[in-house]
Amino acid sequence: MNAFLAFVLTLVGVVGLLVVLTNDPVRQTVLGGVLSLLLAVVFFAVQAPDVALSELAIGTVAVPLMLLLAIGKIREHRAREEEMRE
Amino acid sequence: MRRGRLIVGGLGVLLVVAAFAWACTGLHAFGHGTTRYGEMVARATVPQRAATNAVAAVTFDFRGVDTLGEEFILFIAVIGVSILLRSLRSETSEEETHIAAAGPRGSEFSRWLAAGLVGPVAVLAAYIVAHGALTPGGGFQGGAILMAAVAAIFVGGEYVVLLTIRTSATWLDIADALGAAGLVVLGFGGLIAAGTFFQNFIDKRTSGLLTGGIIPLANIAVGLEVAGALLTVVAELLDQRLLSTRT
Amino acid sequence: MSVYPYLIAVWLFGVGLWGVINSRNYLHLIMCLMVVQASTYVLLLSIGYVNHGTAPIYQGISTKALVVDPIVQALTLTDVVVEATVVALLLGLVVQASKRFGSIDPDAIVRMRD
Amino acid sequence: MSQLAPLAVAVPLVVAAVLGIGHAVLGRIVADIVAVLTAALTLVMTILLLIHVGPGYSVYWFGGWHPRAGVAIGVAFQVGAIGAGLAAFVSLLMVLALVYSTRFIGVQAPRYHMLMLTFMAGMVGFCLSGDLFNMFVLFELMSVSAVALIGYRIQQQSALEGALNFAVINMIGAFLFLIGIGLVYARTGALNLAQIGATLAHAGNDRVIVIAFTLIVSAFLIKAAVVPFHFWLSDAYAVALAPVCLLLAGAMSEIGLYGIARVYFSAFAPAIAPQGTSALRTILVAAGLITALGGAAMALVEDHLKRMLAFVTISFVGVFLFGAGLLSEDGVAGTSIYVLGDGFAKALLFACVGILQNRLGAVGQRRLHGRGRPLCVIAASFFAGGLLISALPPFGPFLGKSMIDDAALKQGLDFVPPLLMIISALSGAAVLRAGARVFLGWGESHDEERDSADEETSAETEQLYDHTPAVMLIPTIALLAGAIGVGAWYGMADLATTAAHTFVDVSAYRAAVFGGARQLGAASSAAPAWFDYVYCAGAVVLAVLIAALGLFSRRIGAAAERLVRAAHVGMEPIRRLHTGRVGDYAAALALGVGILAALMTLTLG
Repeated sequence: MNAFLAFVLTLVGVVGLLVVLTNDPVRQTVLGGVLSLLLAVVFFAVQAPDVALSELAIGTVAVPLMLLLAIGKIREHRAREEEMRE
Repeated sequence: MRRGRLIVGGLGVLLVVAAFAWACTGLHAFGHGTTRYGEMVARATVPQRAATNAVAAVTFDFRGVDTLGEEFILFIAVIGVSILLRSLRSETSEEETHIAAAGPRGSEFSRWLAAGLVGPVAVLAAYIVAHGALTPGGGFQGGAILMAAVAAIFVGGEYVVLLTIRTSATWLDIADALGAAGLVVLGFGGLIAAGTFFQNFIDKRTSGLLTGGIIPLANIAVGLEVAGALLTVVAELLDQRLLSTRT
Repeated sequence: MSVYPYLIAVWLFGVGLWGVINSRNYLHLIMCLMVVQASTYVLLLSIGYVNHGTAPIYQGISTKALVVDPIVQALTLTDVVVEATVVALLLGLVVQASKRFGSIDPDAIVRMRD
Repeated sequence: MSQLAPLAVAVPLVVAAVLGIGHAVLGRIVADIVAVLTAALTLVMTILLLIHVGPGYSVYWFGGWHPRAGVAIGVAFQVGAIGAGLAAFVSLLMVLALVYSTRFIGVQAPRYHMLMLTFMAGMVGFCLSGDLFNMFVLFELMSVSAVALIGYRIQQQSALEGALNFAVINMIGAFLFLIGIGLVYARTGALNLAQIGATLAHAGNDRVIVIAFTLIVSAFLIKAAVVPFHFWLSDAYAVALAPVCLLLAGAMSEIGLYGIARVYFSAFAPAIAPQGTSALRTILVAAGLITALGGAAMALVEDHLKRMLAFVTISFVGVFLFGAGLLSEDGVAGTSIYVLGDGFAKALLFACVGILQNRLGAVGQRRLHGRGRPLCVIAASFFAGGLLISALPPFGPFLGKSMIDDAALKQGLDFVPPLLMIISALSGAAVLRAGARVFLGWGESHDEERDSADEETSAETEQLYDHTPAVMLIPTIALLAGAIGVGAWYGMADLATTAAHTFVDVSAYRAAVFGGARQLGAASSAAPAWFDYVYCAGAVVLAVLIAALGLFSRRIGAAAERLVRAAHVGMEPIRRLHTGRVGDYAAALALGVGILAALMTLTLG
C-alpha cells in the first residue's frame, strides 16, 4: 500500500465522520459529495475504474441532486405551513 | 429516554465495531486478495467472451442474474417512489393552483447553459454505454451520466421542466420499464436460443462494438433503465404535483 | 498497516451507525446510512486488491498480466446502484412525511398509540 | 423440468416490467387478472418444481456456467424440497392476497400489482438461490418492494413511519449481510454456498468466519424480527394493507429464518460443527424462547388488532427459531410443518381483520366491541384461527408443534414442551379474547382504559362495504382450509422429514452441486405420541381459560382482577420500549448484533 492511498483513505475516514457530525442538510449533502469524490479516488487507486465511474456519477451527481431537491421540497412545505399558521 | 438510547446504542456500536475490527485483523494482508474464482473469471473473459472488461463480463455474463435482480430493485424502487409521492385525489385542486402561482423560475443564462451542456454529455454517455464490454464504464455509468445531463435541464429552468415533464414523465416510466424488461428478455433469449436462462447466446467474436455477445445489449438495457429510473425520481422530487396529472 | 483499509471500513461503519442512532433529522439519517454503505464499498474493494495488479480490463495489457479481483468489483458496482435506490425510496417517504406532517425529526413524532 | 427454477422468478419479473411499460393504458381489471394469473402460474411452477426435486436437489447454473475444476464461476439456484416448498407456499399466499385485494378501493393499478409481483419474485428467488450474493440481491428486492407496500397509505402518518422504520432497520440489516459476504469471500474466495462449505471443510473455523456468520445471521434475524431486532415489525404490520399483511405475516419472517438454516447447513456447518454446534444451538434456542415468550405476552396487552397479530407473529417467529435452532433434522422438519400450518392460520386472522376493517371501519378491539356480531362466517373463521394457533389437535399447527416438542425432548430439553404449551396458550388467548370482544360483545366494552382513537383504525378502502365481497371471503375460507389441511394428512410429516434429512446433509448438498451424486433415501417421522395430544389440548384449554380471565376478571373476583391488572402493569415497561422511534430501534439493533457477536466469538471462536 502506498502513501497516497493511505492518505486518501484517512481523508475518507475524516470526511465520513464530518458527514455524521454535520447537522445542516445542505452542508451535509456537499460533504457527502466530497466523500463520494474521495471514494472515487480510492477506487481508481485500487484499480477499480468501473466502480469509480459509477461512484462519481451516482455519488457525486445523482444522490446529491436528489437530496437537494428533497431539501428544497421540505423547506417549501415548512414555509407553506408557517404561512398557514400566520 | 434519549440518554438511554445513546448508552444502549453506544455500547452496541462499540461491540459491533470491536467484533468487525477483530475480524478484519484476521483477514489477509491488503494487497494479497487473489482468489481462484476471481482469477478464473478474469482469465476466461478474453478467450471466451472476446470482451476486454472483466468486470463487465462478470456483471452481465458470469453473474448476470445478480444484475437482473439489481435492475429490478432499481425499477421497483422508482415505482415505490411514485407510489409514495402520489397526491391524493382531494389534494389535486389545491396543487394545481399552486403550480399556476409558481410561474417560471431560473435565470435565462442557466437555462441556456444547461441546454448547451446536454448534447455533449449525452454523446459521452452513449459512448460509455456502448464501450462497456471493452473499457471501464457501461450501462450503469453511462445511464447515470445521461441522467445527469437531462437533470441539468430540469434544474436549469424550472419553467421548461413544467412543460417537459408533463409530457415526458410517462415516457420516463416507460424507458425505465423497457430497460428492466430488456434485461429479462435477454435472459429469456438465452433460454430459448441456447437452453439456459441468461446464457450468452449471441456470437461473441464479432469485431467492434458488438463484441461480447449479449454484454453490449445488456449494457444498453441497463443504461436505459438507470437513466429512466434516476430521472423519474428526480422528476418526482422536483415536482410531485405532476403526478396528479398522471393518475 | 496491512489492514489499514479494512479498518477504515470499520470506522465508517461505526460512525455511520452511531449517526443513525443519534440522528434528529431524517435527511441526516439518510446521509449516515450512506456512510455505512460507503464502508461496504471500501471493504469489498480492499479485499480484492492485489499489489502491483492492474484493473481487470485487458486493453493494452497482456492477458497474462496480474489483475485485481473482478468479482468484488462487480459486487460493488451492484452495491453502488443499490445506494441510489435506497436514497430515492427513503427520500420519497421523508418528503411525503414532511408534506403531510411538517416534521422530519424522527423523535418529534407524537405517536398516537392505542 | 429444471427450467422451472429460473422461470419461477423471471416470469413475475417480466410481467411486472410489462405492466410498467403499459401502465398508462392498463385498467384496474386487466392488472388484477394479469397479476392473479401470474401468481397462479408461479404457484404451478413451484409445485411442479417441488415434485421434480423429490428428496434430492435440483441445481440450475445460470448462463450455462457450470463449475470448472471444482470452482463455481456462475450463479446457481440450488433447489431442495424445503426451499421449493416454501416458494410454493409464498406463491399460494400471493395468489390469495391478490384475489383478496381485487375489491380494495385506493389500490393504484398497475403499480400495486407490480410491487406485489416483484415482492413475490424476491421471496421465491431467495428460497431457491444457492449463492450468497444472489441471496443478498433477492433479499433487497424483497425489502424494497415491501417498503413501498408498507408505506402505501401515504395519508397516514403511521404508515409513513412504519415504512421508514422498516426501511432504515432493514437497510442496516442489508449492509450487515453485505459485510458478512465480503468477509466470507475474503476467507474462502467463494460465493456459492456449497463451495463455501467445501472450502470451510478444509480450512476450518476462524474469527473471520465467526464474525461473518454472525453478521449474516443478524441480517436474517432482523428480517425475521427476533428480539431485539423485532421493533420495526409491529409498526409495519399495523399499517400495511391487509393483503400485504397476509404475506408479511405468513411468509416474510419465516423466509428470514429459512435463510439462517440455509446458510448454516449448506455453508457454515462444516466450519462450526461439531465443536460449536451446542453453543450455537444454545444461543439460537434462547433467542427463540425469549422472542416467543415476549411476543405472546405483548399480544395479550395490545388492543389494536393488527398490532396484536403482529406480536403473535413475533411469538411464532420465536418458536420457529427455537425449532430450527435445534439444528437437527427433526427440528427442521417440525418447523417446516409448523411454518405452513401456522402461516395459514396467521394469514387467515389477518384476512379476517382486513374484512372487519372494511366492514366496520375500525381495528381497535374496544371500538369494535360487539359490532362484529352479524359477521357469522368471519367470526367462525377468526375463532377457528385462534384455536388453530394455540395448536388444536389434530390440525396443522398441532402436527408441527408436536414434532418440535419431540425434537426438543430428543435433545434433552425437557422443560420445552410445557413452556411452548404456555406460549401458544398466551397467543391463542390473545386472539380468542379479541374474538370474544369483537364478535360476541363479551367483557367490558369501554372501561377506563384509553380509547383506541388512533388514525390506524380508519378503513383501508375509504368507504365501507355493507356485505363482505366474495373475493375476500373465498381466500379467507381457503386459508382456513389450508391451516386445517396441513395437519390432517400425516403423510406431510414424512415428506417434511425426508426433505429435512436432505436439507441438513451438507455433503449431499455439495455432491449435488459439484457432481458425484449420492443416493438420498426417504425418511419417516414418528406419529405424535399421547403426550403431544395432552400438551396441545392443554394449550387450547389454557388459552380459553386465560381469555376468559381477561374478559371476566371483574365477575370472577377481586383476586382475578388484581392478577389481570398486575399483568398489564408488569408489561407496561416492555410496551413502552416500542417507541416508534427509529433511533431507539437502531440502538437496540446495534446492541443485539454486538451481544450476538460477543457470544459467538466467545463460544465458537
